[in-house]
Amino acid sequence: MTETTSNRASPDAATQLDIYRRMLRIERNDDFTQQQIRRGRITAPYYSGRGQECIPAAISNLLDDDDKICTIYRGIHDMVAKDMPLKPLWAEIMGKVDGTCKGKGGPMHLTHPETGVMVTTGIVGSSMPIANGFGWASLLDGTKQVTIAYFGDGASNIGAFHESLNLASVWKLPVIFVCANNGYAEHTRFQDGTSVDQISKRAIGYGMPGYTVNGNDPVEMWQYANEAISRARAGEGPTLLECKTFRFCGHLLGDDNKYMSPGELDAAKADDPLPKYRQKLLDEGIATEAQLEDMKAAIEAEVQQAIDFAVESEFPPMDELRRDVFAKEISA
Amino acid sequence: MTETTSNRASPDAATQLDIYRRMLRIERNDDFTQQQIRRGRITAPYYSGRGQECIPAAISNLLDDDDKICTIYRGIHDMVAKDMPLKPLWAEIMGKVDGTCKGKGGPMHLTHPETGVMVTTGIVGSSMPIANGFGWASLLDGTKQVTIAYFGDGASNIGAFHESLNLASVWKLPVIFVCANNGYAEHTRFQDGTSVDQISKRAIGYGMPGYTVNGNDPVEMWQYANEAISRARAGEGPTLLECKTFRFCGHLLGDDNKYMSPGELDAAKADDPLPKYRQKLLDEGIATEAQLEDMKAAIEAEVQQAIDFAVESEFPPMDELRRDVFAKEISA
Amino acid sequence: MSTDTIEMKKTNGQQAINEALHEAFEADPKVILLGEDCGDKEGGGVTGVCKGLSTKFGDLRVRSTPIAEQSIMGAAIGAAMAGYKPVAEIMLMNFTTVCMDMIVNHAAKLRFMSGGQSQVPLVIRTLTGAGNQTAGQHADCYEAWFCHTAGIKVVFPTFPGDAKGLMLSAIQDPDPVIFIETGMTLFAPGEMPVNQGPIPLGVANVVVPGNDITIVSYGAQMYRVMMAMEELGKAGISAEVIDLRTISPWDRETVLASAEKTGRLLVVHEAGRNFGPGAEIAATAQEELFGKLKAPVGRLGAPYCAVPFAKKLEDSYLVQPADVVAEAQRLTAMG
Amino acid sequence: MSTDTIEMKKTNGQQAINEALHEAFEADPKVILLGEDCGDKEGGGVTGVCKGLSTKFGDLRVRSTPIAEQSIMGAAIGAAMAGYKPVAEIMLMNFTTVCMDMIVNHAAKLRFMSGGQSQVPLVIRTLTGAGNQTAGQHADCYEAWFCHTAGIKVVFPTFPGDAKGLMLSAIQDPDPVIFIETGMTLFAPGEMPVNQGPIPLGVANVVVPGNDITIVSYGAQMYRVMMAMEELGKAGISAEVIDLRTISPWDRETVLASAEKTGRLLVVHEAGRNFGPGAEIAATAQEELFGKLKAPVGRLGAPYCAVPFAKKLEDSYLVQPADVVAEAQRLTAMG
Ligand SMILES: Cc1ncc(C[n+]2csc(CCOP(=O)(O)OP(=O)(O)O)c2C)c(N)n1
Ligand SMILES: Cc1ncc(C[n+]2csc(CCOP(=O)(O)OP(=O)(O)O)c2C)c(N)n1
Ligand SMILES: [Mg+2]
Ligand SMILES: [Mg+2]
Repeated sequence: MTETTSNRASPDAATQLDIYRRMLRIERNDDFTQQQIRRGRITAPYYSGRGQECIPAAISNLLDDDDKICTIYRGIHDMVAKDMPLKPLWAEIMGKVDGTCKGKGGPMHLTHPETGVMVTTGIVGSSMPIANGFGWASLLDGTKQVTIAYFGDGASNIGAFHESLNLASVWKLPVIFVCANNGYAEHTRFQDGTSVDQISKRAIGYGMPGYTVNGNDPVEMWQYANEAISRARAGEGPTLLECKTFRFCGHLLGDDNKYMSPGELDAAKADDPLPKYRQKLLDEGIATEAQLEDMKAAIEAEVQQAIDFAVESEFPPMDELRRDVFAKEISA
Repeated sequence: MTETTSNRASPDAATQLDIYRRMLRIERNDDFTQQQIRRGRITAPYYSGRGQECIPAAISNLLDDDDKICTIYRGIHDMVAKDMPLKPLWAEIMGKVDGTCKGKGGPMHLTHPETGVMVTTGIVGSSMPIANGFGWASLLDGTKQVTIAYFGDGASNIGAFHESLNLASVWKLPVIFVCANNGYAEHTRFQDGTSVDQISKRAIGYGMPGYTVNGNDPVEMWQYANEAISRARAGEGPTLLECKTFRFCGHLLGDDNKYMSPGELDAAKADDPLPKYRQKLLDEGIATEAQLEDMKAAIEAEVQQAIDFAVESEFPPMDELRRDVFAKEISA
Repeated sequence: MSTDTIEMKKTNGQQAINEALHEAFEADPKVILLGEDCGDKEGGGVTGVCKGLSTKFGDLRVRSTPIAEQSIMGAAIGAAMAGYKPVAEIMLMNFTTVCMDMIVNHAAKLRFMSGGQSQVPLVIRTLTGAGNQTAGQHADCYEAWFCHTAGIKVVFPTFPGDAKGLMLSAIQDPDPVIFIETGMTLFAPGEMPVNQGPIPLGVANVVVPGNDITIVSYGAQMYRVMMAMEELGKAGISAEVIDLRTISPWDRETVLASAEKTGRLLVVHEAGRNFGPGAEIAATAQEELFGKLKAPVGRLGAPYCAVPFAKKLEDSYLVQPADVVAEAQRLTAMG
Repeated sequence: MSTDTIEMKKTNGQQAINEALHEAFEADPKVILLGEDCGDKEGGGVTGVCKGLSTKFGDLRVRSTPIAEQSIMGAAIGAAMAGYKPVAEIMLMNFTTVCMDMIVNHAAKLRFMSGGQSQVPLVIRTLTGAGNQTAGQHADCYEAWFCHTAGIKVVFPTFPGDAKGLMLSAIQDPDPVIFIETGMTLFAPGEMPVNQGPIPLGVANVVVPGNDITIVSYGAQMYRVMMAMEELGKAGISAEVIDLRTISPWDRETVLASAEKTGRLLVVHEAGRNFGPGAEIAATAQEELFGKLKAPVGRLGAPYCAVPFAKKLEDSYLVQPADVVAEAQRLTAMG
């Protein structure tokens, strides 16, 4: 955002540390996932959120368990940031019965209502229309719950985006539309598929505020998210946040990245928000080296326990094919 | 449009008269249609374009036969403005074999490629994605043909609108998106379904020019259409024109208009653009009373001949159900 | 259960469904509704089925929407997952094509994909059917698509009492239901019990008992089957007529028992014959009743083409009473 | 025609279709292509089927698109009506749900609704199929939807030569065709004639002649049928295996003649069994061959649920070779 952010509330030290914890939890979880994929223990396609940690980390700091998120195939970082427990997450991505979806949904459809992870969809754009439904329910319930709809830059070109932002605005829904603009939709460059230089400008067409934010700057991210979430809780309606970032592992793990310019990925990685933010916390005396190392160790232990749990868990029994089609089990 | 239009080319006298001729042709054709409906000769639902004449009349003045239009259920005025011959039009709306679609499409799917009437659709929003295909074909052909996508204000809230404007802009297609904003989508008021005060503002989100134009002012309409069409022919890409107007006969002929405010319809009718424009032509000496009466007589004769033709025409034979499903007739 | 003990009243499908909605709204504050023009300010829906609801239950529970079916379905799905019971109107069945993703990839699958954590207790009301010259994009019967899609129930009532009873059940059903209306089933005069209660989904109704052939139908087509009854009687054919009411899951037991009894089965629907709902019924019957039928299972449905505009073509497109008579005669003549 | 006189080469479906596209582009300047990531800059399509085309034929004829399937289909339809022959990629079959309006209400109907004035010579390439743990929204076989929709042809090739030959025909066909690919049919190694030419749409292929039972299948499922052949042989069952290749319009003559000869028919597809393509084939066979079959027509297809994620569930969801053997044994034991 070019305009100064100084008039927006700033995150205090504890908040800044909490954002870091969430970022680190994402990054460690991602790293372990990649290891397990290399070991052949996860056989499903993996859409890594590595590089995009700041966005959900800053947002999740502002959310309660009963605030909701609707996210996408590239969404595990959104869930980990929201403090979804890792055991059922890992069991799910390994296709085990103790998975949050009993192994039936897999990584692309992770769901955990207790922590507000309501929908994970593999259809580009589809997180948004459904998020509006949760927003409508909040109005009916008379609560101050908000719903975050996560999606990518590519998704901003599909019809569901348009219909959702329009409805949310007309109905003044407590929904925040969070676009992770990582510069690519699969292998297609942002500007080759998108007719506007800043997706946030589309907010004008829906009479709602829209901002382009540095999605790799935890403080700026938090400031804009705070404003958007406060507006939503106050009944002032939706906001569109375009968060500029980069995906370090390409579209799909194993991506050859040939569609990128030479050096583009390296430059992004050199600007990795995680170590930069770590250094900032140390420099500003918000945390000590030891504190951050302890944090890391605790997170790694948590991830490892989740992996062990998932490995131990059984595969789902065959009659799961007849369950959950409808509320009542269908006959064989 | 608030900005001054003085820097835009203005229509000369012949052009102004031509626009009037097209408007009158629409209005006379509509009046005769309503008569035939009252006489029970047309049994299909009728979506009158009465009140919206200026828009296609001004645009069509700027089009050649090989320029194309994609229009909607409320689109007969667009076709009549484009000088589609009335005989096959009338035979079609009466469901006769000499109809342009052999009676198989009816008023909602009138088609007449010779005069550029390519698609008439009954699905809100669907004229736009298809118009882009004609635009792409123009680029491939290397011609200067343009395509007009007509649609309503309500249609500007559906996904197809968004996807189409984005693609047209990214591909710089020679397509003009013409939104007839008549203030209502069926019975829903513009502001109850639309999140922005001016649909033209949505153009910002697609990096294309967008204007809100008085769609009841033939001169202003022509000026903006001229600019948009010139841009398209020059390879400068699409334009969004929001044309403010009103439908005098409600959504569907027979509409009870109860959803309107009291007096709203009467006020609009009192401001009927047709007699106003007629007076202007007389006042400015562009036409004489006698000329305009001759014009009217000629048009009425043409419409009457078309009706007679249609009434005489046969109903299509039953084996038409097997024809045109595929290029090759399917077997019984 | 004999009908003479039940107090009946004159009504039609539109009033019956409207009554069901009013009762459901009254009884359960979780019932909500949305769709284009559904509020009273906009006329209570294009067919008036929602009349009175927004006035009585407020604009937050009963919402008119923009023309944006993906957003209608999405809002319904999210609200359903949040504990509400939305009734979403997709004005015409042909417009489900702009929101199939929401219906098929989401509403129908979220329970399964979430391992039972999510539920989507949602009713999609939609209207269709030929006969009013609305031509190729406003009259298709695509229920077979939804029958083939796992996770969504398909209800297609014929008579007013069934329409009310099935709507009451559909709203309380914990799973998504598509509920199909037609001009005929909404506006044909009929009667229903004054206290019509819920009718279970998945149960067919033997409308006319008979011995020579079982005729299965539903929706507007059912009226055209009933119009054939007199001719069939004259031809000496005693037909057992079954109104399927729910197309998926369909009532195999009732249909197969009847077909076994009569020895002949004819399925009649307005939907296209090719790869249509009748194919599943015929395929099932030939399997379950192999060697027990006196004739092949007959299927009547629309020809393989779009719905034509011209009145005469449209008439010929629809399966008419005379077609039913002719096919029943052909099958009963077969042995 | 004996295969030994034909020079063969090793290939797979991906290369075969790529070859068909190159030849079609070379031969006919009206052939154009669009879809997400289809340009070479973006890798020539997610499965690489379009590789080399944009480099060779330019970015105006071969276009990468935004993620906006309605706009992809719309652009294809308009260009087709303007005289071009577009090949439009909808990356996965589940994504047809966001552009069904364009496919069903427009591509499939415009010729009819315009009384033959409009034609839409369009190929929709799409990919689907379970087996790679892509779960509930990336693997559905919804061909039955399109078979039920009048005005669009449905092609689902199995082997590389057929994929090439059918693609060549589909591109030159004057009507819309949906052309379905799977991971298996694209990447399973195979061979095809060096000069593989067009193969007519609507014609099935008897892959293995046999006497005891006719097994009809197509696409990835066909490979799993072929894997059952050895077991079937061991069980003393001589199966005649037919690759349908085109699902709509399907080759009734070939299938019915074979079923009449063997006296038994089993249809096997990956699509759901309920209201699936097999239902139409079974319904037709019981009608046309009434009294001539020794057993009911068998149908194998996916169970009524979404595609599950866990590998073992996914395996069990798919019709496996052992299921084919068991069903063929059951049917041949029946008389
Ligand atoms: C409707 C639909 N079309 C296409 C796809 C295939 N697809 C999956 S992810 C993707 C790219 C999305 O890009 P973006 O929205 O920028 O999100 P990112 O992957 O960059 O996080 C595409 C095209 C899909 N899943 N859904
Ligand atoms: C996808 C879709 N949804 C709903 C409809 C029903 N419908 C027909 S016209 C219409 C109103 C359209 O309003 P607008 O775009 O403003 O055009 P107008 O009728 O005012 O000219 C609606 C909702 C439809 N035809 N297609
Ligand atoms: Mg992206
Ligand atoms: Mg309007």
